[in-house]
Amino acid sequence: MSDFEPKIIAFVCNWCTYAGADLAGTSRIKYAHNIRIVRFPCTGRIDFMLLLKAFQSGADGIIVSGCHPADCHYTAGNYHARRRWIVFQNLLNFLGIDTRRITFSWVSAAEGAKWGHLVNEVVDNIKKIGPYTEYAKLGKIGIGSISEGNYARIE
Amino acid sequence: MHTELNAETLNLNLKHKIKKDTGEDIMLCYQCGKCTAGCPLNDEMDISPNQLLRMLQTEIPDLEEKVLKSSTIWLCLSCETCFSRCPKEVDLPKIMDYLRSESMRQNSVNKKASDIVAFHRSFLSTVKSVGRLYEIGLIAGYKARTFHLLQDVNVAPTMLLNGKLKIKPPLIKNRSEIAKIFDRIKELEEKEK
Amino acid sequence: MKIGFYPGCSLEGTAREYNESLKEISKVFKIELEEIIDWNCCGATAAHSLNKDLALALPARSLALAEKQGFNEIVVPCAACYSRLFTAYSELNSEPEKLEKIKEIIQIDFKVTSKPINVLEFINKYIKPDLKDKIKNKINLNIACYYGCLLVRPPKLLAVERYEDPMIMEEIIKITGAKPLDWAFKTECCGAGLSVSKTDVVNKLSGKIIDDAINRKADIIIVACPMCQSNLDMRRKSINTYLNKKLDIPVLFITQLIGKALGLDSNKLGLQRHFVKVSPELFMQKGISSDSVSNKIGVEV
Amino acid sequence: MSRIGVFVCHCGENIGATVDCAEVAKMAKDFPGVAFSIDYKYMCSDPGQTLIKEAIKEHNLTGVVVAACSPRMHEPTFRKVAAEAGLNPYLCEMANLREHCSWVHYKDKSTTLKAAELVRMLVEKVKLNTPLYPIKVPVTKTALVIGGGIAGIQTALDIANSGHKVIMVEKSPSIGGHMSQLSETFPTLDCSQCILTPRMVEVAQHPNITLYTYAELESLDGFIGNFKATIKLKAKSVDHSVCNGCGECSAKCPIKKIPDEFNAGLGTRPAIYVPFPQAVPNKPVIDRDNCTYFRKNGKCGLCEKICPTKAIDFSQKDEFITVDVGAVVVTTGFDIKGTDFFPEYGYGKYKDIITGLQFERLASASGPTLGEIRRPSDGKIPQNIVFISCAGSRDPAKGIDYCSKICCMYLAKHAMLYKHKVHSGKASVFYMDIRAGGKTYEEFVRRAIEEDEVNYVRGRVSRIYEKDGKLIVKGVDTLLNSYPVEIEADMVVLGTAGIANPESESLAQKLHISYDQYHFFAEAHPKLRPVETNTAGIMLAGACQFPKDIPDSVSQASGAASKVSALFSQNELTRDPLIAFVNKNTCVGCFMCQSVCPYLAIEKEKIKAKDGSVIREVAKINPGLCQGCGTCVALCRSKSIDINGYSHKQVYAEVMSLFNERSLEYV
Ligand SMILES: Cc1cc2nc3c(=O)[nH]c(=O)nc-3n(C[C@H](O)[C@H](O)[C@H](O)COP(=O)(O)OP(=O)(O)OC[C@H]3O[C@@H](n4cnc5c(N)ncnc54)[C@H](O)[C@@H]3O)c2cc1C
Ligand SMILES: Cc1cc2nc3c(=O)[nH]c(=O)nc-3n(C[C@H](O)[C@H](O)[C@H](O)COP(=O)(O)OP(=O)(O)OC[C@H]3O[C@@H](n4cnc5c(N)ncnc54)[C@H](O)[C@@H]3O)c2cc1C
Ligand code: SF4
Ligand code: SF4
Ligand code: SF4
Ligand code: SF4
Ligand code: SF4
Ligand code: SF4
Ligand code: SF4
Ligand code: SF4
Repeated sequence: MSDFEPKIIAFVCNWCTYAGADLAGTSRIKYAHNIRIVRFPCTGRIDFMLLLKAFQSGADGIIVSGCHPADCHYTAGNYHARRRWIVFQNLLNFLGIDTRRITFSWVSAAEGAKWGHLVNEVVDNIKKIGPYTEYAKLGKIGIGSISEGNYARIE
Repeated sequence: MHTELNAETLNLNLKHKIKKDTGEDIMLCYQCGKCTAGCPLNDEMDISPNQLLRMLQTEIPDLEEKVLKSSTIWLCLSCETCFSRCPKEVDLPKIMDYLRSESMRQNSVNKKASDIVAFHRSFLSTVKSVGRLYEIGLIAGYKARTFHLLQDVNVAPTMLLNGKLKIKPPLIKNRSEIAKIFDRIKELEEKEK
Repeated sequence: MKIGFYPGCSLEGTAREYNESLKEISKVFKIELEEIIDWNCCGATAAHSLNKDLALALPARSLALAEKQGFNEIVVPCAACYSRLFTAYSELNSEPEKLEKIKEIIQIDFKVTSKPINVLEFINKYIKPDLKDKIKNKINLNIACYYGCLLVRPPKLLAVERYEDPMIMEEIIKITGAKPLDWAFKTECCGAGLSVSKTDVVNKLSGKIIDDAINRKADIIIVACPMCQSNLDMRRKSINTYLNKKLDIPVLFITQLIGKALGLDSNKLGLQRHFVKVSPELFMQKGISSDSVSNKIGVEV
Repeated sequence: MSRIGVFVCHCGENIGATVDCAEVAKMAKDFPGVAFSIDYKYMCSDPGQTLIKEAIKEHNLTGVVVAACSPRMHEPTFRKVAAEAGLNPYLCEMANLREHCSWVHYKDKSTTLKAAELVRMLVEKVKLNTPLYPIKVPVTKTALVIGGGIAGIQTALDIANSGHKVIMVEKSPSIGGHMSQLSETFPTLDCSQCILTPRMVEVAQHPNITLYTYAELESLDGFIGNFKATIKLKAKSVDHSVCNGCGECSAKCPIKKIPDEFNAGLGTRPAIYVPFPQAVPNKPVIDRDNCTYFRKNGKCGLCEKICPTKAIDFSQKDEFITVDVGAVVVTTGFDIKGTDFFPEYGYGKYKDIITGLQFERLASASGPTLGEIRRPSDGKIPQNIVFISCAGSRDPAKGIDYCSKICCMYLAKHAMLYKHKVHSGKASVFYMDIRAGGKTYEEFVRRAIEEDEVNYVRGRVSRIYEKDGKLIVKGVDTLLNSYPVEIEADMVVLGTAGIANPESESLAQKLHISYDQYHFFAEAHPKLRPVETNTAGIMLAGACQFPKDIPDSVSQASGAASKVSALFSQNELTRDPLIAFVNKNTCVGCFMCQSVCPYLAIEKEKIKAKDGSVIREVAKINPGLCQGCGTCVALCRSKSIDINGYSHKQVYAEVMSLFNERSLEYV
C-alpha cells in the first residue's frame, strides 16, 4: 500500500478557507499534493449529495472547511452546514461509508499553517484507511442515479 | 475544551471534586461578596463564605486544608440566603454540605465544631435506632458526647410540663428498615472507595 | 376530603400545638389529614450535613410510602421537613440515576408522584377560599408574619413569588381581620439548625427578629415552622438574658391564629403549651370575645 | 459547442520553477472543448493581456481559463480583459496554480499533474458559465432615521449637511431622548441641555430634515436604495400648524397628577403637555389615555375653550403616510431597569431607593427639585447617600450577564455632583470593578475618590431594608477580608442595568434586522462593520445596539451617517450578479429556504390562475437583498434554487472532471 496516493477533494468557502489556503501559498508552506480545492461562496452552499457523488466517482477522502463558527462572512451559512453535516453523517453510516473519510474543519483566512497541517493530516489518515473501493456499492443502492439537478433527497 | 477530570487532578483539587460530586462550579464565583454580606453567621465564621470560595479557586493545597479545617463549614446553617441572592447562582449551601462530609472523611473537623458534629451524630443515631427523632434520647446522646451536661436544664422541665417532651421513644414499626438504609449507604461508600 | 399528612418529628413532640391546631382547623373545613403509615424522620440538617445519600434516602422512604397509600399531595407542616422532602422530590424527579440509586438503598420501588406541600400552600388551596365565611371572631391585632428561611428559599427550587418579601401569610391573615405589618426580618434566619449546639447564635439571630417585630408595634408574631416557633418562643428566656431586655411577645402558629378566628377553643389549639404565655386578654382586649386560655402552665418571662 | 481558451502563466519563476507550464498547456489542448491553449511568462502584464484579447477574437473563444495566481488576486483583472475583447466577463475563470500548487508543493511530476487537473476543473466549469450582467438598482437619496435621541440627531444632521434629505421619526412628543433628561455629563461635567438643545433646534429647522414626532414606523418594505416606509402619525389632538405654544392649555388642564415620564416619575404632568420646557417641537399633545374628554365621552374640553388659537382638535385621527427612502438608520436608544426589579432591595417599595435616571432629574436645574438633591419621601436633603453599581447588570441570576458600560461613570458623576451640592454629606459607592476605559474617564473617577472623598467599597450589597426612616444597606468590604459594612443611608441610588427597549423585538421584525439574546440590535460585524446591520441599507447607531455613552453614540452616529452618504453618492448601485434564483415550476412552497436565508432575501410569490385565484405560493429571491451565500441552494429539497457562478451543474462538472479520467493516464 505504500505507493497509494489518495485523491482528496476539499470543499471550501471563498472567504475563509480558500483565503487560508492562499495564505499557505504566500507563506510557502509545503503540504501533500493530493488535494484538489473546489471553491464555494460559503460552506452553507455545500450540498452533501455532492460529497456522495465524489465518493461514488472515486474520491478517497473529503475535506469540508469554512469560517470559524462566529465568523461566517454571511453570518450563519457555516452553522447550517454543520447542522446538515450531522444529519449527513447518519446517512454515511447507513451507506457504510467510513465517516473518517470526511473531515469537517474550520480554517480562517489567517490560518495558512493550519491548512497545511490539515491537508497533511487528512492525507496521512486516508493513507492508513486505504483507497475507497466500494463506490460500485453506492451505485447499487441508488446513488448512481444522482446526476446534476437530479439528486436523491437527504433529510 | 474543558479539562478532563482524571484521577490525578481529582486527587489534587477540591474544586474539581466538588464539580464532579455536586455539579457546582467554584470558578463561577466572581468574589462580589454578596453571599457574605447576607450571611447570618458571617460574624462567627473563621473564613467568610466568599473567601472560602476564593481559597478553593486558587487550588493551593494549604488553603484547601484550611477550608476543610474551618469552623465555617460547620456553622453554615443552610439557610440558603446566599444562594438565593448570588448573582452567579453558586449553590454555597450545597458546597458546604460537600465540604462537611469531606472534612469528616479526612478527619479534619474543626475543634470548635465538635459540638455540632456531635449533635448531628447523636441525631442520626437516634433516627437510626428509632426511625424518628426522640428528643430525650437525642439530648442524652448529645450530652454524653459533649459533656455539656447542664445545657438546657432551664428548658427541659418546662417542655415536659407543657406536654412538649415525649417520655417514650416514638418507635416506628419497621425500624429495621431504617437501620438497613444506613447500612446500605455505608456499604456503598466502602465500595466507592 | 382526605389528604396525605407527614407530621414530622417536631409535631409529635415540641410542636404538639401545631399538630393540634392544624387538625382542629382542618376539621372545620371537613378535611381529614391522613398520616403516612410508618413515616420516618426526614434526616433534618444532620443528614444533609453529613451524608448526601442519607439526606435523600430518608425522605425518599416517606415519599414512597405516601405513594403506596395513593396520595398525590402530602401536607408537610414543618418547614424543615418540607424543605428536605421537597428537595428529594425534585431531585429524584429530575435525575433518574439518583432515583435508581435511592430505590436500591430504600428497597422500595416508586415513581415519586406524591408531592409535598407546605402549610401555607395547604391553607391557600384548601382553607383560604372558604375562610371568610367561617370567621367567627375578627382578629384585631398587629401581626408580624415570620417566614424564616425554608418556606421561601431557595427561590429557584420553591418558585415562591416575592421571596424576599413574601405576602402569602399576610394575604391569609388579612381575611381574619388582622393587620399584617411591614417589617424587615420576615425572612431572616433564626438560627434553627444550631438550636441545641450553638445556643448563643440562636440568641443573637432570634433576638434581632423579635426586637424588630416589637419595634414595629407587633402584638404577636406568627410562624409556620416548628423550628422557628421553638427558637422564638422556647428560647425566649435565654434570648432575653442575652439582650438584657424583657421581650414578651407571643409566637403563634398561623394555624392557631386561624383557629382563634374560627372561634375554636384555645386549649384545643394548644395555646396553653407556649413558653411565652398567650394572655387570655390578648384576644379580648381588642374587643373580641375569647375563651380563657388555661393559665396554669407557662413561664414568666 | 464550447471553444475554451487556456492561458497558463509562469509568473516568472513563481509557477514556472515548480510546474512545467508548457506541459500543462500542451495537456490542456487535449481537454474536450478546448480550442486554444498557450503558456506565457507574465499573463497579467500588458503583453500577456494583449495575448489573451487577441486569442479571444482570433479563435472565437466562448470561455477563458487563466491558469495563474489566486482569483482573489487577479480575477477582476482578467474579467476586465475578457470584457475588453467582447466576451462577457463572467465567462472567464481562473485556475489557482500559484497559491494552491506551485508555492505549496515541490517540483515534481505530480505537481505538474495537479496543475493540469486544476486547469481541467475550471475548463469543465467555464463551459457551463453563462453570460451575466451586474445588477443595477437605483438609489432614493432620502434617509429614514428612526429615533430622535442624540444618536438620531447626530445622524440626521450629518446626512442632511452632506446634502441629502432626511426623514426623522420620533415616537415621543419631543426629540432629545435620554440625553435631554441628564443633568451634567461625564467626563467633562458640562450641562446636558446646554449642548443638546441647539442641536435639537437645528434638526427642527434644517431644510433637509422632515421631522415627525409622536410617530412610529408601521412597516418597511423593499431593499437597499429602494425602501418604502409606512409611518404612523399618532393623533396629537392639537393642530400644530396653528398652536403658538403659549401653554395656557397645560396650565388649566384639571388632570394634573400623571406621573411625568420626563422626570422619571418623580414629578407629575397634565393630560395636555409639552414634555419639557426645551422640547422640540415646543407644542403640546393630548395624552388620550389620561384626558377626561377621551375617557368620559366628551366631558371637560377645557383646553379647547381656553385655547386662544383654536388649535385643539379632538377629532384628529391617527394618520398613515408612506415615504420612499434609500437607507434607514435605527437610533431608538435603550431603556433602564426600574427599582422594582430588585427583590433584595425591596421590590421598589422604598421611595428613597431611586434609579440613576431619577437622580439625574434631582440633580438637574430644570428638575422637580430645581437641582437640589432632596429625597422623594419627605423632601429632606440626604446626609448619607449610597450608590450601588452593577444593579442588575453582570447578574446572570437576573438574566443580564453583560456590563452596562455607562453606570460606573455616571455613578461616579452622581457621587461627585452630590458632594458638590451637599458639602457635609457622605457618599459611598458599592462596586465590583470600576470600568472607566475612555479618554479622561479614569481621571474622572479618581477625582471623585481623591478630591471629593467618595467612599468606594468593593462588594455587592446583599440587602436593603428600611428602619426608623433610614435605609439599612448591608454589604461587606471584600478588600478588608469581607469586613461587614452596614450603612444607615438616607437615600440609595441604583445604577440599574441598561436594557433594550421593550418594543425592540417587534421593531426588528418590521425592519428584518437581527437582534442579540438581550434584544439589542445586531451589527453586521462587531469589529469591522459596527454600524451596519445584516440587511443592506439599514444602519445602527447609539444605545439601541448596546448601552453606550454620549461620545460613543455620537461617533457611531457619524459613522452610520457616512455609510449613508457613501451610499447616496451613487445614482445606481452595482452588484455582483452571483446570486440565487428559484425555479418556479418545481418549487413546492415549503419555504425552508426562507428560514435559513441570513439576509431575508426570500419572499413568497403567489402564482395566480387566469381568473386571479391563487394556485400556489412559491419562493422568490429578491436580487436587491440576496448576497449569494448559497445556503438556500443546499437546503432546498426539491432542488428548485440555483445560484449563478456556483450552479449545481458547475460544481458538479468540477468534481466529475477529476475522476472521469482518473489520474489523467494519457500524460
Ligand atoms: C442615568 C444615566 C446617566 C447618564 N449620564 C451620561 C453622561 O454623563 N455622559 C454620557 O456621555 N452619557 C451618559 N449617559 C448615557 C446617555 O444617556 C446615552 O449615551 C444616550 O442617551 C444614548 O443616546 P441614543 O440616542 O442612542 O438613545 P436615547 O437617548 O435612548 O434616544 C432614543 C430615542 O429614540 C426614541 N425611540 C425609541 N423607540 C422608538 C421607536 N420605536 N420609534 C421612534 N422613536 C423611538 C426615544 O423616544 C428616544 O427619543 C447616561 C445614561 C443614564 C441612564
Ligand atoms: C497587545 C494588543 C492587543 C490588542 N488586541 C486587540 C483585540 O484582541 N481586539 C481588538 O479589538 N483590539 C485589540 N487591540 C487594539 C487594536 O490594535 C487597535 O484598536 C487598532 O490597532 C487601532 O487601529 P489604528 O488604525 O487606529 O492604529 P494603528 O494600528 O496604530 O495604525 C496606525 C498606522 O499609522 C501609521 N502611522 C503612524 N504615524 C504616522 C505618520 N506620522 N504618518 C503616516 N503614517 C503613520 C502606523 O505606521 C500604522 O500603520 C490590541 C492592541 C494591543 C496593543
Ligand atoms: S455571592 Fe456568589 S458570586 Fe458573589 S462572592 Fe458569593 S458566591 Fe461568589
Ligand atoms: S447558607 Fe450558610 S453560608 Fe449561606 S448564608 Fe446561610 S449560613 Fe451563610
Ligand atoms: S394648544 Fe392653544 S393653548 Fe395650548 S399651547 Fe397651543 S396655542 Fe396655547
Ligand atoms: S380635555 Fe380637559 S382633561 Fe383633556 S387635555 Fe383638555 S383640559 Fe385636559
Ligand atoms: S459599567 Fe460599571 S456599574 Fe455598570 S455594569 Fe459595568 S461594571 Fe457594573
Ligand atoms: S487600563 Fe486596560 S487593563 Fe486597565 S482597566 Fe482599563 S482596559 Fe483594563
Ligand atoms: S426550499 Fe425550495 S421548494 Fe421550498 S420554497 Fe424554497 S425554493 Fe421552493
Ligand atoms: S443565496 Fe443566500 S442570501 Fe441569497 S437568497 Fe439564498 S440564502 Fe439568501
